[in-house]
Amino acid sequence: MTDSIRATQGYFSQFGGAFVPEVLQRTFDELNLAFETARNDPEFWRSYVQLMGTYSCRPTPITYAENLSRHFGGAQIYIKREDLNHTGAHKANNVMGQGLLVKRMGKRRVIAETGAGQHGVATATMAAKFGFECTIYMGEVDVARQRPNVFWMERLGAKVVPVREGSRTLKDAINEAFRDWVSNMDDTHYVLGTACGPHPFPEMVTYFQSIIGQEARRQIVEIAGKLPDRVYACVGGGSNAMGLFSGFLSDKEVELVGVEAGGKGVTTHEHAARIASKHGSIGVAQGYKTYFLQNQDGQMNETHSVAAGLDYVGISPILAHLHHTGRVRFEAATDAEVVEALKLVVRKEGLIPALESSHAFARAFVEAPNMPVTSSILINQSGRGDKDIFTVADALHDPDWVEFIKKKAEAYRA
Amino acid sequence: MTDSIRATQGYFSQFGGAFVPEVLQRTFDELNLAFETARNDPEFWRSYVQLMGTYSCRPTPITYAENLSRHFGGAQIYIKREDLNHTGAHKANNVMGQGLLVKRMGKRRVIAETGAGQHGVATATMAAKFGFECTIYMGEVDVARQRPNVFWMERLGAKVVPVREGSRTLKDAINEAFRDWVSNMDDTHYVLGTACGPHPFPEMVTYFQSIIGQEARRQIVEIAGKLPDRVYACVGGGSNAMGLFSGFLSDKEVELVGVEAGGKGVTTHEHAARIASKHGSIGVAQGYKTYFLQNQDGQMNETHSVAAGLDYVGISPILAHLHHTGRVRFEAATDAEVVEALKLVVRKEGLIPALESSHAFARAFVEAPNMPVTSSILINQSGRGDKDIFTVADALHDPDWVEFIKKKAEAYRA
Amino acid sequence: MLETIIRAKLAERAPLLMTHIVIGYPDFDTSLALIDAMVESGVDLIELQIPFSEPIADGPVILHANQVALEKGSTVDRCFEFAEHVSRKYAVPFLFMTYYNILFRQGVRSFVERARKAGLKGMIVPDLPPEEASEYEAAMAEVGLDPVYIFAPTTSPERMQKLAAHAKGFVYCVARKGVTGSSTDFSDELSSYLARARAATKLPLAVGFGVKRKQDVDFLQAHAEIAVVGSETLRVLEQEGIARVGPFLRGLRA
Amino acid sequence: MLETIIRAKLAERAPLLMTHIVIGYPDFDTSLALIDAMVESGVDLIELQIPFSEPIADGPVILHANQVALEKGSTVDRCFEFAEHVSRKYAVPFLFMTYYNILFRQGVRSFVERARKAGLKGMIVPDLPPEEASEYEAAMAEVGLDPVYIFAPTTSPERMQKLAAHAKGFVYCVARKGVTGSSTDFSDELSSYLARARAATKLPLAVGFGVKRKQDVDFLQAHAEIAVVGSETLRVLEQEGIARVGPFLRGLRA
Ligand SMILES: Cc1ncc(COP(=O)(O)O)c(C=O)c1O
Ligand SMILES: Cc1ncc(COP(=O)(O)O)c(C=O)c1O
Repeated sequence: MTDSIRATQGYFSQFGGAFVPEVLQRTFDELNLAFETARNDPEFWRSYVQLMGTYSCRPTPITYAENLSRHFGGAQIYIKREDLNHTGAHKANNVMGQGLLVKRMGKRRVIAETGAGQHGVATATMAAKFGFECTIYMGEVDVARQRPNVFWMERLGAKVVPVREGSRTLKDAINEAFRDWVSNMDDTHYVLGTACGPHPFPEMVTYFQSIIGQEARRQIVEIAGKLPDRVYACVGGGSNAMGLFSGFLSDKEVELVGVEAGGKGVTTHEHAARIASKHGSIGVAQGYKTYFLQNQDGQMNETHSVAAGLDYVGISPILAHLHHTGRVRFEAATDAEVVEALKLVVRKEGLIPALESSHAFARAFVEAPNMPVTSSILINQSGRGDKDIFTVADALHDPDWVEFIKKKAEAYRA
Repeated sequence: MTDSIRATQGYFSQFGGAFVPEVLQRTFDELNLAFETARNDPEFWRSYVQLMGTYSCRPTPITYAENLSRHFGGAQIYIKREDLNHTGAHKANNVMGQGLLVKRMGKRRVIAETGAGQHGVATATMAAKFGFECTIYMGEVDVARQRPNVFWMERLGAKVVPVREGSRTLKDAINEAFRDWVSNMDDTHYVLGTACGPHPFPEMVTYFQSIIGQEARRQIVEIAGKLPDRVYACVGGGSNAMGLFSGFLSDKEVELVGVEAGGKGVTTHEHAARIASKHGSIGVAQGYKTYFLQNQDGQMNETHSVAAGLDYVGISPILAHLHHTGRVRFEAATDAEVVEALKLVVRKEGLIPALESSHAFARAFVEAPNMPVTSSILINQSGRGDKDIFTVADALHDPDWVEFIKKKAEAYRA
Repeated sequence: MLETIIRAKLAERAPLLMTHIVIGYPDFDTSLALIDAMVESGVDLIELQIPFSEPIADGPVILHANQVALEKGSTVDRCFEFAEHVSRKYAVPFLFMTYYNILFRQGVRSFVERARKAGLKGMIVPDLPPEEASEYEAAMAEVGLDPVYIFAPTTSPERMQKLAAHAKGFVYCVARKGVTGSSTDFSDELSSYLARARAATKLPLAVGFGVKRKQDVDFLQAHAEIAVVGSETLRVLEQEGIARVGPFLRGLRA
Repeated sequence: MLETIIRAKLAERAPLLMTHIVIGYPDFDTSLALIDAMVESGVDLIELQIPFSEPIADGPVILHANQVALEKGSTVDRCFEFAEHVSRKYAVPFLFMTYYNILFRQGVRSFVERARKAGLKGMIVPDLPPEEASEYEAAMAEVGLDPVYIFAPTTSPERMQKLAAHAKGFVYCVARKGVTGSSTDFSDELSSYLARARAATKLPLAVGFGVKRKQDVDFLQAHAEIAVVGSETLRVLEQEGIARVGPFLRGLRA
């Protein structure tokens, strides 16, 4: 991966750090050592690429969106297809990588938090493949809106624990995972799902996800003949964004755009835009320092997004840093814009982006029309939308779907 | 593709032919010509491979199933990952290929039948990408059991027509598609979804699906260092089987095993085993001659399978031929065996095969334990099981799922 | 000999009228009553369709009739009994109309043999082009039954020539694309198509698909020898009752 | 100066007892009543936890208390008022316990300043290791408050040395892995860990996490200066009522 993404004493300028209870200090020392050793061993990255090439279908392709490009009449639109990963999202990259690390560390159990359920499914999948025991913490709210993923996690042999504390979403699942970890760190590794949390997680997750950017840079130059003018990625914790951006960080002419969850609008308080709204401020929680959606006392606010995977109070300290340096521009897309973008992508290209990924599309669609046809943009389709069928069906008020569910329920009652 | 798979006057020994109404004769002449011309143009296959490499993620990998191999202690098990295709199944290969052909023929509308819904989604996806109008015929029974696919087809802009005639499954959808075609052949192409139907469909679909076998032979030799002893594929109409088998046809030492839907058992009449049961006999229907499940009068029987995609009365004439020559061995797997196999694959390897594909696994699991550890087998995971969540959840009687559906329904009622 | 019979009838009136039933729909008694009404109405030829579970060339009306007939137990044996009964009872020539699998399963040779014994004069098999028909044609020739072939608007002159060479009795011209039962506009397009057909064969031409009204029949007078009324009879039966079938048929040539 | 106070008290009795409340849980009145009961029961030190929405080091009981307190409006300002009120009212030394973000948002310097003005003696910040604490330590030293640090069973002797170098007042030894509120077995393992702790620092040792019964306190007498009772007090309050809290606390050293 590009060495530009290395923390100095766990920090990216003022962001990051490792604010962890004393009981976990040794675990983090071990993790830092294991990660460093692995990273310095070229064989490790090779084995990672090899695993992703045989178990998932890396390199994932870049698809030229001919119809969308024509539709908007502006920039040529290219899409990085992380949705084609095994388990349907970029989450697989990070999880499989950490799986290899867990094997090296000789631990036998993994735990993880999950929002959309994508990271939970990916972790449960990795655990099944590597033969690890697995417990997934998932906010009760998310368990409800992402049931299909819960169903598969259980089939995969994972124990799914609904978290009933706090706002019962991603951040609370993370807290619960930490509580499990401080009790079981000896045989357990916490597979954090995004580029957040205490050092070395932001850097480590970015390291594994950087496979996206490495492939994408090579591919786009090959296909489009030049670097893209802008690169778009949705930003929950920041892992798919960092993964793709990392491939273009040193290409100053490429503008990097991170799209946060605008929810019901960044002027309301029902969103998850930590940087793209006026409501975010620097704080320290869940073990690291970054922008959070919090009140003056430092209590975390509830967040909202139609996309469970973006519904999170914090953001990668690396992205907070890149925001300060001005390297990454942050925007927000509202739930409504996102659903419209998703419908358009499905209809025009036959692709079904996850609601999370649709945020990147929504913003790109605002900007592309105003760019010359000679310019090009790259959008990260971080995952596929199949998992969102319940949410999307509701958002579109599909009557047949409603009928179908009612019939199903009656059949079950009978 | 291997030239061994070419019909002589539309026939493979006594199987195949083109029993089509006079009104379609000209359309078939045109189709034969277009296909022949395309096949003889090396540029065509290149453009096909290129499309599948950028829009889907071909070549799809072969995954070594280390845990399953250990679990059974017999043959080394390798899996061809067609589930990683865009839209989640091998159906994409055939559909995208025919899409390129439709463009060549200058038609503007496509129609298709669908059973599991996979072919319907694939066709609707292709239509969205190529900008064709699209109508999908789907048996009413299948519309009910594969609702999620119907939902996405509609989002993709396709008109989904539930077929209420006959047994209201795949074969009736095919009849309806033909009825549409005989009225609209001038601007419409019928994208048949499997290696059945009148010549040249069996040969044409096999031609496009042969990309599976071409990749697989190269990959397995590379990974395992030698050819597999046996190759397994589930058989509905026969396209994924022919696609994979075609790569090994001339390797006489490789045994090819086609697995049909055993339903509630081949001794009952609730199955879809045209060759692996005693109930099949040669006949002519839906425009071609092959083994059908029919009564003494020649009326088609109702079939049954937990997998909608295998629930079909006919079988590829090419497979009927390969059955007669003894090149392919046919077996059946029951619904119960299939659900067990699916659970095991999910738990052991973190892979979720479609119920259709699970038939191939189920049979392989019967045979693998009795093979030496030095031997190896290749199983075609023709698609992913996400689409089957309703069926699988029912088969496993998952109480949480039932609760979830009931809650959803109540919410809708409110 | 179908052709001879047709030519003889044509000496008296033109165009001739061919009607159609699905054996056993809505039940055998009604099928019988339909035949009675047709004969009484002076119909010249009658198609007896043996139901098939996959009638791809038929539209909703006849498709439905096929299914009901099968549910009502219209087996191939009972269809033969029925055919034999009516052909004994009436002088009007009867033809079998069915799909190839029905013949194939019985064994083409023995099916054709039985058909001749049952007194039929010819057969129409819409999913059996001459390319696939050698066994069928041989058997038909041997027992002296006429294989009727079909022209479509999409059929090229060359192919018409070829089909004509295989056809006996008459040629069945489907008036338009599509399946049975939907409507046709009887236009110049149709006339020029029928002119091509006429040029391709000396055999009498029967025109079917969408013949509904007297005007349709009148229009055909100039272009063909036989007007074929199929689905419309079923429609009258279903919507107006058996009693109206006779009057409807008589009205077509009144 | 916390250490001096502790040493003085130790001259009278050992081990000392440190208790804990979450300010504003279940409400401010009860919080006050709890303090009264604790003081009446002769408790030697009291932790006042300012609630935080993400208390990762706390278990279910205190986690719940944090949330309820926040819902009940336990803002940082009201927590300061409360702390000032009780530290004026009682001689017993009070410490703040909270997570770093609470300090960080107020501005570490001004938070510490306010704490001193409110009469607190020290602070425990479980998610603030010395590596991240330079600003905090500077401010604490400047205003003369003691930063209490934590030892865990997983802490190496070397790290204990390091922590000890940063710690003032006393060292808080968490008795086991895990979060607050689950039970601990007071075993040899614990003694040897406390022996390591003892060897690493001259500061008094406080032992918390899972201290529930008199036996636990008795066990600790030999190994530490201060027994810390946290969640158990809340359990008694919730299950037996405020009236039983005093008796429970007195029973621990009776
Ligand atoms: C498909 C998809 N995209 C994006 C995200 C957001 O996470 P991150 O910002 O770490 O990529 C998620 C999280 O679950 C996801 O499932
Ligand atoms: C995943 C999958 N596998 C297999 C089949 C069976 O079709 P075929 O035998 O043509 O491969 C289907 C049909 O829908 C399918 O969806």
